[in-house]
Amino acid sequence: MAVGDLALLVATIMGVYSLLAIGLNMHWGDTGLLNFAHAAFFAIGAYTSAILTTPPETGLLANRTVGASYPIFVGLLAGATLAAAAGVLIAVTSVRLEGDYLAMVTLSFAELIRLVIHNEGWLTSGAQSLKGIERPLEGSVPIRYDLFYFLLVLGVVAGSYLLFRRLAGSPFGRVLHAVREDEEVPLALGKDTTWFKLKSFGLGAAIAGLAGGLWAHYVYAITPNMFLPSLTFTIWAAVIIGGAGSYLGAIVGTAFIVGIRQVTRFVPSDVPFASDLPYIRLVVIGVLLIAVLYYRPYGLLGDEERMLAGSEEGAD
Amino acid sequence: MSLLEVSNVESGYGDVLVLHGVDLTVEDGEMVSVIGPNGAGKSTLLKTVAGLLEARTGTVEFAGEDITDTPAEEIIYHGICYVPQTTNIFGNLTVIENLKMGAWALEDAAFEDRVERVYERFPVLEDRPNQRAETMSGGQQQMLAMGAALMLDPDLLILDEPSAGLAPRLIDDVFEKIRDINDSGTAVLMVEQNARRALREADRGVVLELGQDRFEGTGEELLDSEEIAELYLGS
Amino acid sequence: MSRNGTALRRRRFLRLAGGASAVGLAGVGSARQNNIVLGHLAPFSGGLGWIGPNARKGVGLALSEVNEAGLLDGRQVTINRQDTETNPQAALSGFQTLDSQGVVAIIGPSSTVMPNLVQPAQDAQLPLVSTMAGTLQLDDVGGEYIWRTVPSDSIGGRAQGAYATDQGWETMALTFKNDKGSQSFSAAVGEFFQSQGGQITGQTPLAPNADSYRSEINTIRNQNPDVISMTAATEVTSLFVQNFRELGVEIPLMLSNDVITPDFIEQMGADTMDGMLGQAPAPGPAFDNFASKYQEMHGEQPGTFSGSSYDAMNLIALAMERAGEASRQAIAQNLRSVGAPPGQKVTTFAEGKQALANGSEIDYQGAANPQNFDENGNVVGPFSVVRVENGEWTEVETFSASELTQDGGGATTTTS
Amino acid sequence: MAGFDPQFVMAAFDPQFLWNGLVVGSIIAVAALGLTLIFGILNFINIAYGDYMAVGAYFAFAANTQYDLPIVVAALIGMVVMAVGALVVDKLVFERFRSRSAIVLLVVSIGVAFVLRNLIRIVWGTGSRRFSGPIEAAPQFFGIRVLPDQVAIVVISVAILGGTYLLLRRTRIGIAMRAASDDTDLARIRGIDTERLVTYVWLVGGAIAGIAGILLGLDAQIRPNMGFTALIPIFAAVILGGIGDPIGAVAGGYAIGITQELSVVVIPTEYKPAIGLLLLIIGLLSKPEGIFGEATR
Repeated sequence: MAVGDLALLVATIMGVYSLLAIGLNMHWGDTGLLNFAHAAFFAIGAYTSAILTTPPETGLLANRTVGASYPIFVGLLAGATLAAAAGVLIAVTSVRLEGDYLAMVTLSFAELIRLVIHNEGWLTSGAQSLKGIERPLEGSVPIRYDLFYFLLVLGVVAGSYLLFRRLAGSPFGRVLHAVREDEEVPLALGKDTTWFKLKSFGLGAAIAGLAGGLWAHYVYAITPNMFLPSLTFTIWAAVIIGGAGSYLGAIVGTAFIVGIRQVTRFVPSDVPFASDLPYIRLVVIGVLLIAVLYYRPYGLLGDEERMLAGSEEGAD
Repeated sequence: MSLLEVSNVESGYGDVLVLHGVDLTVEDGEMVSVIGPNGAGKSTLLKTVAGLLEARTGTVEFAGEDITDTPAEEIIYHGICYVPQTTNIFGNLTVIENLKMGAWALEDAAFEDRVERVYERFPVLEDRPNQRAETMSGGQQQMLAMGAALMLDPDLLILDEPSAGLAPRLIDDVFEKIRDINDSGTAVLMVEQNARRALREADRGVVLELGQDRFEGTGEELLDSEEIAELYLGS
Repeated sequence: MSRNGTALRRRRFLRLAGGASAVGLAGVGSARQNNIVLGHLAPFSGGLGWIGPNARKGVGLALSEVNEAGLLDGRQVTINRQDTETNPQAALSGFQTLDSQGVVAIIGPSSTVMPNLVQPAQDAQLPLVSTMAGTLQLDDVGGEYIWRTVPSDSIGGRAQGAYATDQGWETMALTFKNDKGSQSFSAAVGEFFQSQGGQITGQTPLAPNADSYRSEINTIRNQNPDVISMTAATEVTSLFVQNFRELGVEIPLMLSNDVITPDFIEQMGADTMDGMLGQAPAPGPAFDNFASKYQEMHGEQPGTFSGSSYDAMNLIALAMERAGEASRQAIAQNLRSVGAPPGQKVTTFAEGKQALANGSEIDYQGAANPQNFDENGNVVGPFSVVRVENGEWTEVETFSASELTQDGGGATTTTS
Repeated sequence: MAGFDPQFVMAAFDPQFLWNGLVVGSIIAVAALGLTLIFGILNFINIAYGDYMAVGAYFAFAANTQYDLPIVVAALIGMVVMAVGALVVDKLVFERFRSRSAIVLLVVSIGVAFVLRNLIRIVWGTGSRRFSGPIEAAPQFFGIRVLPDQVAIVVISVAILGGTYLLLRRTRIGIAMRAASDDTDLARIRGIDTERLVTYVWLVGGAIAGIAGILLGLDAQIRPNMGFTALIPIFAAVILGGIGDPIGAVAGGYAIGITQELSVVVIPTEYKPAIGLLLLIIGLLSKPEGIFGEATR
């Protein structure tokens, strides 16, 4: 039984992170936007949903005075919406910037958002965990709850995968690809590229927000430390290793990175350097990131799909 | 043997081929103007000669030497100096610093002598050695660009649209200087939007279209040709 | 500071030595079948990465004693160690990894991640004994599967508040590292100090990665308090104390228990630390004996949470011994009775095993604390206020457990 | 907590805050100078720059406390190690990506940052370290507490800024660096071997990163993520000063350092890190060419 729990937990984490990767792939893989605020969208989704569904706490550390008991799906929806709104707002100010400048601005926005979450305890519980977050339908599902939740996440991942893949292949997606390759071309064809970029940003942020909600309602408690820039970097590594532009690649890349984390947990704790494992793992991810960019610029699966996308565009 | 001999050169950017086999020669002391419509590959041709782009096929020979695959930073040592159309000066550097960079390939000792000669030709530069280059007017910047290129006393000066963006009065100044430079023995290869003017100045003209050289002749011949006038001179 | 290098090398050596023995053990297949596996989930990396090794060494000492005395007719206990990385997600993965490996109990992690583990532990019916989580957020959730061998911050904070009141200080500035644990402790100090009629002049959070706290210290000085209560782990505290001394501030400064170690004085210098105050759980009844064995085994004095980790391991083993079986239920149901009176007072597993074999009830007296669990799985215990004198932490006043708990749970707030 | 309490208004003119700001600003200015030099020629945002600072600080720390060398010698070792280190990283990694886009290089630099930061953690542990030396109350001059270390930081910063200024203004190679930073293609046309310049720039930029990390460690503490957390204000300085403009970067550095330290007068201390973030955002959004400098892109 317990082995199953672990497998389900790891699979659920993979699912939630896959959603993040899918969102980022829309930004980077499809549109060529350097979004480094992904952890913030994830956080906004998580906190929004948690606050809307969890009443204010009581007790000595209860500084959170805002809270409600809306149904969880309302929270999830609001989380995704608010994340999308934040994404569009950030994009409105900065999407015209060149790629690497956009990266710095979005990273700064993400850190600002985290700083606010960390310090505005009346709203978010601040540095304390926002705890007591309910799980949807707990106690009223006929199957094991972890299995149920995994299936829920899996369903969302599958739905998002199909939706985003479809979007990428649609006329909308083709404009995004054109923006990615050379913005002058769609501009010359009379497309309002800024508007397309905003939509891309909003959609990707929305799915990250939804992931945040799903995460919050799974782990009982959330803290600002779950949303550090390193999370954004990790998702980036996943998308690039999987293959920018490929939604399947985004999922595979995520599974790969979450997998390394879990597999290394089975390393006996008494081997030399065992306590340095988290750092060794990050060194390995760093090296892998560089190696993939060098030897397989389009990642594990990116090649194929970009070629596919190219031929589709060519056929029009 | 010609000073510069470009034979059947193909070149371009990334996957896009712009030049589809171009032949071109410049003789010692000659001034040659390349004209043609937008996108004909004029600038691409110059960049390929200057080593900023690689020729896919074909050869570039200069003074009898094959310089086809010579990178840009070595071209100048062969006696070719290239003045691009955009950013042909270092805007953040002062006038004197720009000239120093023009003489990078030179021993320090020779600098003073050369700079005097450039000042003689472009007195406007002597007045403001410590001015930041980008704060100068367009005409002055063009003078500085040419001045810096002349620091090495090259055998061939390549100019990409020297008159672009200048007021008519300044254009006269610029062409006068070019004439001057050519008269003192430096061969000039020039691309110009202002085709009539360029052909009037040049000893010989070459018409480029769709990445191929279509016509060639003396300046007068090309100016007199009705076909050329209709197609390229916008008469 | 130059000692850091040698300490580092020694640690590496021990780790290698430990590795050799573990590999040797894994080779013996039959012995393995009989093994009882316990989980140890602690921060070995991330923000609180420096605590994990202290806990590991405390557990390690108890483990060797338990295995030597023989648990449940000589079955061997092994530890599966998982890193929380001071991060809830990693902690959850670590927890589930331990659950999947069938551990019968987990020696548990810090405040940062505990709230995420409460429900999973209850769902898995897996006893989780934290050796380092003081957060007030856990005050009322334990007693069945959730336990801790360190007192709640609400108790520790009172010691500081009470001492300040005893000194006749009327105003206090609170400052704390802007993280969960420190904020929790600081809130407890302030709450109690106010309940005794004191006044809080301000609360100044300290950003964890700041390059200096000079401006913050100036702000605090401008509040002109009688005493400053400063709560943070070593990193922030060392920079704060450095800046505090450099700025020549003369206000009494009370530090939190994370830094009440000889190492910290040595790191900062005895002169720098002279006269600084701190509070820490008073050593438990078995502390001296524990400390000397610890010194022998690890070549250093016990660090923060070493004692509470030693106690947790002993309590879990004794619970199994009392139940006569190694199961999650057995541990959950016996933890309280082996810890609390009535019963014969014991300080080691061997003593306890003996007493249980003789048919007596036992009352384990820990190294960090008497370890008497209340109905919510919390322990209370005496706290000492200490001051640095001649480069050593010297006890200046001790508050008994009853003094710190007498006027009921939530002290009333008197507005200032 | 904030507000227009007279006490806060008074504090705004407290020269102590100004001095603290000057010290912090000096460190940011030096760090920003190195970053902008590297950016000027290589044209990509090097996220690993902060970790170069940390590596420099840790090598100096090792020399100072593990091998008991005087701090000055240790600092020189840290500088040299990082100068060479920056070059080695370039040869091992960045050089192979030279023809790729700035965006790819930025992502590559994230990988480099992961590797460096975690190697530091593996070698030196995660805790904070200090250079050797006692902690003493700072002497007061005209009511301002001034630490010897702080004076050293300001003096060394000025020396480095001055030295770099002379290098960039008075030497052929320095002028060439600025020229290549302006336009690499034109520099090549002039016959400048830009690959060799890149080597010099990594050496100079790496050394500056190293010393900036050491100064930061001297003023604060040495931590594995010290450079990464300092990166935002440093980038903000570079951007305020106009990317690739050394003088602008230095001006931006002082401006940010002083603003940051003065900010606690009007905003709650916990929002101090927001200053760098906000200035970075405002700087990029309002004037990509910088407030103190000139456009280079």
